[in-house]
Amino acid sequence: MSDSVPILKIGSTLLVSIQVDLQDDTALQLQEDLAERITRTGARGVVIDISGLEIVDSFIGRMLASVAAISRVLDAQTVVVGMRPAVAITMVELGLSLGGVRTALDVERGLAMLAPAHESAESVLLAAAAERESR
Amino acid sequence: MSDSVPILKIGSTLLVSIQVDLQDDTALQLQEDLAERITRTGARGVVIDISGLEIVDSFIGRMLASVAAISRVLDAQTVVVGMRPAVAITMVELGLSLGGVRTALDVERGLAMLAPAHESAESVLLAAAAERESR
Amino acid sequence: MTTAPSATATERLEVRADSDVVRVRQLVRTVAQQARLSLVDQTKLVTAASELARNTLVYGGGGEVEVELVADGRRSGVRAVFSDEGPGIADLDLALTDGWTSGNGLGLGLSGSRRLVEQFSIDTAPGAGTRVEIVTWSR
Amino acid sequence: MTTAPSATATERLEVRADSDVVRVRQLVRTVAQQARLSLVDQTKLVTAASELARNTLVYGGGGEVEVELVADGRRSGVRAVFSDEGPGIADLDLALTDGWTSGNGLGLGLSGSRRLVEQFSIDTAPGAGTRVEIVTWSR
Ligand SMILES: Nc1ncnc2c1ncn2[C@@H]1O[C@H](COP(=O)(O)OP(=O)(O)O)[C@@H](O)[C@H]1O
Ligand SMILES: Nc1ncnc2c1ncn2[C@@H]1O[C@H](COP(=O)(O)OP(=O)(O)O)[C@@H](O)[C@H]1O
Repeated sequence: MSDSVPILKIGSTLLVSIQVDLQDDTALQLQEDLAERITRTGARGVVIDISGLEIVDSFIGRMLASVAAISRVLDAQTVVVGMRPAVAITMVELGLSLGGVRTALDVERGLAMLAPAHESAESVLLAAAAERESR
Repeated sequence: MSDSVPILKIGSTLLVSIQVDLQDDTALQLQEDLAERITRTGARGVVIDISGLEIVDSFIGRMLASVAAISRVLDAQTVVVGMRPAVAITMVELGLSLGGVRTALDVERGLAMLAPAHESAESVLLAAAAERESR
Repeated sequence: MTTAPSATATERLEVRADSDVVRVRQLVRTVAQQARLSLVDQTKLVTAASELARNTLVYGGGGEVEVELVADGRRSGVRAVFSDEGPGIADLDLALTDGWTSGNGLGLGLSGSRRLVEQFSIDTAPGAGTRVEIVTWSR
Repeated sequence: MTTAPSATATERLEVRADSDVVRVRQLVRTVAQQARLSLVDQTKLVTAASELARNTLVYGGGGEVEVELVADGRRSGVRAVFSDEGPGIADLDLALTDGWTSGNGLGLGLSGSRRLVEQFSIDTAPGAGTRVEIVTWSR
């Protein structure tokens, strides 16, 4: 089993940034970790940043769709952000549509999409920056 | 037939907490009991707490979806709360999406989601606590 | 691919009523804990067992379930076999299709439980009953 | 259509674990860059290789992948061969159908990767293992 993917909490949103070439068991572990963290923290949103992913094959695509479905039944919304254009082209040709998955251009827009009215995008981003510094 | 599941009334909301491993006939009985109680009490909301359930298979999943649909036509909203992360993961892999069912993290958020504007979440919770004590 | 796992003790339960389906879940849970499956894998296996035991009852007209703790040297696991002498399944591909039911179900029992376990096999023929075997291994 | 490209060096990787699938992706990426494939063509080829290497592991019970930089005088390209000595594929038309899986997948691995590459061929028979060859050329 390779390293697990870290999950940050920013306001009421969880942020996952996939920086490694994701192997299958790590992807399944991430799915479990996210479900557990949503329940434990009461998060209302999940942003998955895949800008580090060079490919999304059917296994990873299914993981993204499952995370969206799992978080939905746990009352959280998922947004996948940062997909590279070459990845998008390839995914479509492969036959993956990511039907039930919301997408946004980048982390900033993904967070803004999920932030509750009282958490402005700006304050969320400041919190995100602070959290990153403190690691 | 095993024991039936008790239904509490808190303000204008019914609260069902499933604490047992639900057998099929008990699940069907609960569905009937809830329909009857909504009509009799004029309840506007139903919170079903499934934190005690170790699994939700297709039968129980269908029961939850049916309760949501039935209460909707009786002018009440249903919220399913307390789903365990492992249950959420399994349900999605089984192919159950609980499409028409609202979910929340726990009883508190579920009640708050349903409370009419004049019943603040706090007063609802006080009522719930009082009701529990009086049992 | 069939592994030939070395078995320990086999527990057998009759499936004749709704309450037996609950008993099957509990037995499978116990053995899954003995096999040291993760909580998620336990939940998946118990859910699959619940679906299959219900089929044994509803479509097979009742039958039995055998559950055993297995080991292949490296890992431990759980094998469960659901068998009945009911009408059997004429069109297995159809029965394994998501959403297809001949009765009142959601049609997710067979197809869904196949996704929830590691090994899944069905032996059935019209008039010859149905036997479903599932296995999940610890990681 | 088979081209007879002149090969340079062949790299070989075993596929026995999830981590090997990642290694196959990385090797194919490297050779695709050497072959000067466009970024999109690299991405398509690596994605196809990931699908096929996973099949070698999951359905073939493990096997190996050979990757080579090829040239036909005008263009350079990448050839990758995925082979195992697993159960083989009995009904290839079915296996090549979008959405069909005998296991837990989405059923897009074979059909999808065929769309992602320029040349795609399968050699398989029940009991005789499976060999999938793919080639993509620079433009
Ligand atoms: N043990 C069995 N004996 C006979 N038929 C069965 C059995 N199990 C499943 N089937 C058939 O397969 C169909 C699909 O089963 P399943 O996927 O579990 O869905 P559901 O239980 O919702 O009908 C059933 O409707 C039934 O026709
Ligand atoms: N190397 C292989 N050995 C044996 N069977 C295979 C192999 N590759 C693919 N198959 C069969 O073809 C089916 C379809 O494969 P694929 O399109 O990749 O979808 P998936 O991987 O999602 O099942 C598999 O479910 C399996 O039955």
